[in-house]
Amino acid sequence: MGREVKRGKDDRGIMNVKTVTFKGGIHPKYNKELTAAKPIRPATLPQIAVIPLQQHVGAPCKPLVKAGDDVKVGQKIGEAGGFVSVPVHASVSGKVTAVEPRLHPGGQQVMSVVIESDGQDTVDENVQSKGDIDKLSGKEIIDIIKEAGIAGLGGAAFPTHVKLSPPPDKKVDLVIINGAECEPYLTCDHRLMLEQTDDVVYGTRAIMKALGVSKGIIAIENNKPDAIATMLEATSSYANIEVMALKTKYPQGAEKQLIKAITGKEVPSGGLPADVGTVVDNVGTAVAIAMAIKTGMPLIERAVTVTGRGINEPANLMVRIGTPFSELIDECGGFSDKPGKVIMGGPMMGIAQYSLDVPVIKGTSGILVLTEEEAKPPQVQVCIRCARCVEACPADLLPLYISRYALAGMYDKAEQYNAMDCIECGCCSFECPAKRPLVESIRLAKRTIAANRRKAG
Amino acid sequence: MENEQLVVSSSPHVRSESSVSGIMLDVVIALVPAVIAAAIFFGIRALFIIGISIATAVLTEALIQYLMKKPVTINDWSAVVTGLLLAFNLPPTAPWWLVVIGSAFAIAIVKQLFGGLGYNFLNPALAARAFLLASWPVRMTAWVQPGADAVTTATPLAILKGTEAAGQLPSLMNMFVGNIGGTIGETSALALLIGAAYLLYKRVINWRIPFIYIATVGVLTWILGPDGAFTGQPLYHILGGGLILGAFFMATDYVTSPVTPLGQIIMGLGCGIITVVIRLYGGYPEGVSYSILFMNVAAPLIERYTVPKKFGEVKSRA
Amino acid sequence: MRDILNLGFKLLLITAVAALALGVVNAITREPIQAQVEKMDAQGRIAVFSEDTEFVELDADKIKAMSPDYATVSQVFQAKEGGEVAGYAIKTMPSGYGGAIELTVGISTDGTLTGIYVGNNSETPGLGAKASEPEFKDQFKGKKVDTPLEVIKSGQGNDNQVQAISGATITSRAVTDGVNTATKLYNEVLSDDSSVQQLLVQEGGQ
Amino acid sequence: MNINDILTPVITLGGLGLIFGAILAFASTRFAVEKDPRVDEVREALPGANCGACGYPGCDGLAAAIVAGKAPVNACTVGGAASAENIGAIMGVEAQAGEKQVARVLCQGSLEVAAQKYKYVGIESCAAANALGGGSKACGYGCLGLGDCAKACPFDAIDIVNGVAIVDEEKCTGCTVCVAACPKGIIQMVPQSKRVVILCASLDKGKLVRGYCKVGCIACNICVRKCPEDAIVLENNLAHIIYDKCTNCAECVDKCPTSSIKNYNEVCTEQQAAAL
Amino acid sequence: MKGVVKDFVNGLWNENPTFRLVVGMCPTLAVTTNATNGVAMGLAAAFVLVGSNAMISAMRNFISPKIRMPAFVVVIASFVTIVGMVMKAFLPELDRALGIFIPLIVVNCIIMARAEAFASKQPVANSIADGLGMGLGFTLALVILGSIREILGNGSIFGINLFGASYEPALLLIMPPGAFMALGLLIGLINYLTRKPKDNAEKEGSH
Amino acid sequence: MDAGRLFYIVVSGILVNNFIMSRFLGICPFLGVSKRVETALSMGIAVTFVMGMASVVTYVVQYALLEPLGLEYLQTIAYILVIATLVQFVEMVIQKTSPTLYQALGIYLPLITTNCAVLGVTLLNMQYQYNLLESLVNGIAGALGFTLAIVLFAAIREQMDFAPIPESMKGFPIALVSAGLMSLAFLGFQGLVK
Ligand SMILES: Cc1cc2nc3c(=O)[nH]c(=O)nc-3n(C[C@H](O)[C@H](O)[C@H](O)COP(=O)(O)O)c2cc1C
Ligand SMILES: Cc1cc2nc3c(=O)[nH]c(=O)nc-3n(C[C@H](O)[C@H](O)[C@H](O)COP(=O)(O)O)c2cc1C
Ligand SMILES: Cc1cc2nc3c(=O)[nH]c(=O)nc-3n(C[C@H](O)[C@H](O)[C@H](O)COP(=O)(O)O)c2cc1C
Ligand SMILES: Cc1cc2nc3c(=O)[nH]c(=O)nc-3n(C[C@H](O)[C@H](O)[C@H](O)CO)c2cc1C
Ligand code: SF4
Ligand code: SF4
Ligand code: SF4
Ligand code: SF4
Ligand code: FES
Repeated sequence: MGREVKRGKDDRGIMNVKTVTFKGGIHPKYNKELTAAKPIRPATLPQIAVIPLQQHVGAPCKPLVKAGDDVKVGQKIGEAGGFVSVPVHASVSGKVTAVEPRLHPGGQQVMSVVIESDGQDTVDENVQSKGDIDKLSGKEIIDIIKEAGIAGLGGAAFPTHVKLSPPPDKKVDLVIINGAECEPYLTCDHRLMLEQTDDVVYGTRAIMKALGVSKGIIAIENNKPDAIATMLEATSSYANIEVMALKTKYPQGAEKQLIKAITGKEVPSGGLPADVGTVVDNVGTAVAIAMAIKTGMPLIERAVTVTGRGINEPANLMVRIGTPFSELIDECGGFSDKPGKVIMGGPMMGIAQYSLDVPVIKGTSGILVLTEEEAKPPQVQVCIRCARCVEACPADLLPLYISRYALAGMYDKAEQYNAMDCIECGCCSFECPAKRPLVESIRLAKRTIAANRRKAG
Repeated sequence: MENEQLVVSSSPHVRSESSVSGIMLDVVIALVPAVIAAAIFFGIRALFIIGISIATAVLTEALIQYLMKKPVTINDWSAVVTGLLLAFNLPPTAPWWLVVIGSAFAIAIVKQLFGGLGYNFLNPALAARAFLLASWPVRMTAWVQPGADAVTTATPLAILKGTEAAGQLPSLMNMFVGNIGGTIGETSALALLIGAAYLLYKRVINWRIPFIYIATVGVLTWILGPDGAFTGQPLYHILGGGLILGAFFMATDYVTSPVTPLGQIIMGLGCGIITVVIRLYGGYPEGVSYSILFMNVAAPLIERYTVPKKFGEVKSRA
Repeated sequence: MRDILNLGFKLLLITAVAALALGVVNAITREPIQAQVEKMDAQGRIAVFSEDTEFVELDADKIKAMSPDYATVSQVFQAKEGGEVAGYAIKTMPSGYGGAIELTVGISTDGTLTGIYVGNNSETPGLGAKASEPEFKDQFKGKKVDTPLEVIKSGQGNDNQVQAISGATITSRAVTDGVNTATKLYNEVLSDDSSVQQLLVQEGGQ
Repeated sequence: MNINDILTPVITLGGLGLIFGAILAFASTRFAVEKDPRVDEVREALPGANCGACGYPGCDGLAAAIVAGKAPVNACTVGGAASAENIGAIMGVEAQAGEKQVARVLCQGSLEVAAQKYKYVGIESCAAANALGGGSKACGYGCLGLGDCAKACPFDAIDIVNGVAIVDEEKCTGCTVCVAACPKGIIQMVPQSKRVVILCASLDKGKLVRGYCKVGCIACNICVRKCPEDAIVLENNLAHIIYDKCTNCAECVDKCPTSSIKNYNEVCTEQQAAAL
Repeated sequence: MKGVVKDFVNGLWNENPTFRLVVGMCPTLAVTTNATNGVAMGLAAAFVLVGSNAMISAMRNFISPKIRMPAFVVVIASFVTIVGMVMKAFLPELDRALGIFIPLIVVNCIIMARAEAFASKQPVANSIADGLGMGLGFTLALVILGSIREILGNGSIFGINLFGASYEPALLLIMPPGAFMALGLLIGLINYLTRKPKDNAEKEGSH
Repeated sequence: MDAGRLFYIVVSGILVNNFIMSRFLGICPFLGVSKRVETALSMGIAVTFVMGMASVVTYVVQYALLEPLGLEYLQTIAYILVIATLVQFVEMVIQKTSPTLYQALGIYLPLITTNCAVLGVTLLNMQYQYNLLESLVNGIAGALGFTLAIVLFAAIREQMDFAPIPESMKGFPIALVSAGLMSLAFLGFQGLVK
């Protein structure tokens, strides 16, 4: 039990890199070969960009523009609605045609700024380099990050500046840059590490400086030896930045599991990484920070892996926020067959879409298209108590119990069995030979419990 | 319009390839070496009993599900496993009606009455064995010498226990290969271990229950020897009787053993202790079935009190 | 307080009436129950001898004290027919499958078993409990007391062997052990008149 | 018969009885505990077998549970119907204040008339489906028909007919449990005497509604104009009935172009037909 | 008079203590290794039931609630003791077979339940009818169960061998597990055969 | 004191001759109060308390009162009176002095008075002619056997709540069959104690 620490005995530079991991987890088919070798290329500018005013965890933005206004690339069009909130910026230049509710990849209608591109891609004049990290103070870096609208690119889109401002009673002494990319299919982080290696290091240094931390670790799954090697080389001149190899296993990239693997510490249930003195940020976030400092360009584009057997030409694209999914699919040669499922994100945690009109947002790491065959619902059987879900659960829960209680509407029992500690990684559902809807029902329980708690005050 | 709709469901959107029938089939495959060994040592009669047992189990399952208007799930192979394992627990001399009654009891009363696969709290095959043993003890303890037809013999455990004064302990080699008296499937440790290795390799079962079970029996029988501490014959106890069969194939039955890791360890320990107590001090020469059954009964309670500490659980708030 | 007295009194009344009724019934049934108990007690002895036999009890405690071999002996009677000592009825309690088995062994003065009687036991019905059926117990009739008896499971037995009840070797062995204890007691103690004299309980002897 | 044979038992037992009676009587005053008098009354009405068959620790346990409202009045099988009735009388049926309210599901978008926007694959739970983009119904306000309300209703008063929930007025007790259970918030409590209802909850514009549902309110304002009592108002693209004013004249029912206004009697007959 | 008959039938079947109320389980399970024991136990209990019901009904106005329990206990225990003594005196074999379950009739839930629920509130005639019905209902159940167990577990009924020597009875039926299982399956079967229309069943299921 | 004998009494009471699984004493509460583990456990503890106490007081009644007076035939009535009074008295005291203890234990007490196990154990004590200590040990061991059985059973039943058991078997029938299967598992301890 506990964490396994192994000496990697790979060839070359990776030789002395420790391989670490956590308990539980699964080994799905990674399917990364579809795009792993595809360099990130810029996607065609969208004709119409739909920029939701809420792409992050926290309060929605207040719009700064109205229909008819002209906007330029990088211009702030939505002001942060509170401390836990980030602004949004125009990703194309052109005319605002509407500010209205539009379908968001999350499934709801969300107030969005619709911009008709003029094709010029004129950059806003405020977009100016902010100088060098060494000259900036931590406080300044945080302000830059905040103004650049950076929310975590690893998936949850939590405002990065909030993470970088831990309460004074929590002493943070380690920054982990999450390059695990454990979701099957996705390769955009992998490509970023290969192609924008220096930006990753630069971003890492910025984060460390912002937090006043002297140790940084870039953690990468060992199925990306090229990335490990590249990162090792790039960090060789920074003694305080280490590269660490992770065992290839899902959900290696999940924050708490990552911290456990690297530091051996468990983030307390219901707690934050800062409770164990750690902050975790995605490599994409690091790159975005680097760009914001170096060029002053706020977060208006991100790397997206468009992939799956349902896509003709899977690819990694640098995509402007607000680009509709349909355009990206066309850009990748369209559907190879009748599509069964279109997913934003990876197959383990991604959100299935029913409309292709939804835009890419800050949290869109991938667009995955499954064929009809792949999307066929599995036949659900009764639980045979095989305990595979228990073995797989990285949060050490008993998914079969929580699910059973959730399905019976016994949410108090589900709570007793720690439903709220589920990280919704989906390992349990994946492993279940009876194909039970485990996470699905646990999610239902979590939502209901949370709602009841709110009601109870 | 209808056809173009996309499928929307909650994540994850991919599932592993494992399936209930696949797992059960693996168990059947793992038991094939033991079936072959049974055929070699006990002849065609053993195959005949295995056949009847499986057929009855499957037919009973189908019939009951049909009568209760439930979907018939005999293609999940679980009834086959039950039938096979029950046959393994019968003496080669068992008359056909005994096999039929036992197999029907296992499926109808122990399994389906409680809701079918996944809901029974006792191991069906073992419960049926206990039922048969209690009902027809003479039939159930009529052992024969492998090869030689109808020469009655004693099991090594009965000899160890001293209920069979006249017996001569067979060589360990014979016990390992399976050239001894006993139930159809329990005698050949070799064949069973091949199957067990397959199950472990396929990750159908894990090490906890079987290894701890066998280790407990080994250690305890060694310590509690007949002539004072550490004079026991652990190897005879491990190879004799149904320990290997029980530990790898029956104590590990998913449905009736705890799902929690600590619970599985307790299950192994409990089975081991009870087996030794029954073997050394109880009324029966063999204790594997009863120990597993008793731990089956205890499994729900064990599970209740061994819920793993959740990730990041705060240590006691002192 | 009045309440307490009142309630106590009412209960007193009810219990008193009940006790009265019970006392009466007891007075009526006491004799028959006594007779039944005695009959039950004598059943074994009578079975291995006969209705008309007269039994004189020997001191079993003294016998137990003689040797640990006699630990299971619970009662010993001298059987007299027509005033003559005809033999001994020995009650032993060997441990069977389900606990002690009440066993009465009759030995005649000529050194043969007059029979055995299997009384109260907790053996499994249909198995060990078959020990009380003639098929098993009649095997003992007429066996010589000079050699201990053995249990065999199959095959032709010789004179000092009895066939086990199938599937109940433990019970069979227990019964046979009980018989052997009795024969041993007979051979070593009871066949000698002088030692018997010492064992006679007060009223009978002296 | 010896006189002592009779006297000893009488004196002994009588003595025991006297002593124990006294002890208990003493203890019952000395250790008296205040409790809800109804507990004792209910306890009286129970058979006192203390058999535990009800699942509570004895009759006292059940009595306490019944008074606390945790067990039904008929929980005791031994006592049977008679004791259940008595207990019911003790507990008293809660006085009905005003007229009976019943639950109504404001949607009639069955599978034939309402469009779907995707194929839902998942557990049978409206709440779960609702979390996936509001459920598979194209209308964001429609009944998802996965029966969260039906499962929640303690009186089995809700059925799912053709993908829409329908309340059986006879069984409904007005407990409002279903209102809380519906993730769409489309169950409304209405006085039973009010027969005319607008069975739609969509706040979308009429054009949109027309696109996905044949029986949705398209906010055409006809009913508002036709109602002789001014009992209908249009708000947020949806017509509402002001029940205080409605006289069940059913004028609007005939006029509504999409039949989203219904006389509930009709719904009931349809439901019965469907159930057969 | 009709009421009396109704009370009798009620106990015999509608509210059969074993099959419907499922009380008084210990003797039911313990002594039914054969049909004869079932009859004996049933009748013994029936005697106590009728006697104590009659007695308690007669005294119902005399006993104040506070000492109700001890008073009932004394009445019941007296009848039990009488039964015990009579059996010891005249039916020693049966007495031995039933063992401590004769004195344990005192604590048989049926008897106390009827005393409290019925006899302490109803006139003597009805109480006797009730006691008789319940008692015979109990006897009926014990005989049915005893017969099943004896036939299957011993191949005989009331001691008469049924199938000859070649029949090998299932000994488990006369052992403790057989008692539980036979009764459970029997009640299940009765439920199945006398099932009320679906509605009722569903309600039960939902709890 | 013969420790070996006491040990056998304990093993016999808990495993071999378990009150529920093989002696059939106290089946009604076993079936009735076994729907939840917590309640079952409380019941078990209460039974243990009462059976221990009853074993002692009936011993005193038997050898200090009934035997000297030649009133053995009043055994049943005297025992039940003593037990009933005792239990009721203890219940009242607990209820007054400790409401928490009462909730956990006290409410189970009245249920126990009319329970075969309690009267049964006292009758068995006399039948086996146990001395005072043996009676006490037998009472407590028997009660622990009861507790073990009922707690295991309750855990099984909690799981069974979710099982699609045939309609006519729900409730008592399936509980009885489960108890039967449990008792089948307990058969394994047969012969441990001679
Ligand atoms: C199951 C699971 C898997 C995750 N996998 C990854 C991953 O592979 N890479 C990653 O960067 N973040 C992953 N995350 C998100 C991280 O937990 C964490 O939120 C993120 O690294 C924080 O960085 P950010 O704020 O810059 O996005 C995962 C989260 C979960 C719950
Ligand atoms: C309500 C909330 C408050 C948070 N507060 C902090 C914080 O103060 N400091 C911090 O480092 N991270 C904070 N986080 C970020 C989480 O630690 C985590 O990185 C984020 O939820 C994304 O994780 P994931 O991608 O693994 O899901 C917060 C997250 C949430 C949802
Ligand atoms: C439920 C059951 C009850 C048994 N009862 C007895 C019994 O009463 N007497 C007995 O000698 N053996 C009994 N046995 C069998 C013993 O355990 C043991 O197997 C047997 O005595 C070995 O003897 P055998 O060599 O005659 O088969 C019983 C077995 C079982 C399963
Ligand atoms: C590893 C494993 C072991 C099993 N062992 C048994 C067994 O011992 N007896 C049995 O009846 N079924 C066994 N089964 C089959 C199946 O789980 C069993 O029929 C269920 O208990 C019925 O609900 C086993 C299945 C697996 C996967
Ligand atoms: S229970 Fe939650 S945390 Fe555990 S495996 Fe399932 S989804 Fe992951
Ligand atoms: S993996 Fe599936 S079948 Fe196995 S225990 Fe978990 S829920 Fe049950
Ligand atoms: S939950 Fe209550 S209000 Fe809703 S239908 Fe049922 S009884 Fe009526
Ligand atoms: S009314 Fe609400 S809860 Fe009921 S089925 Fe419709 S959506 Fe679900
Ligand atoms: S009959 Fe024994 S407890 Fe009810």
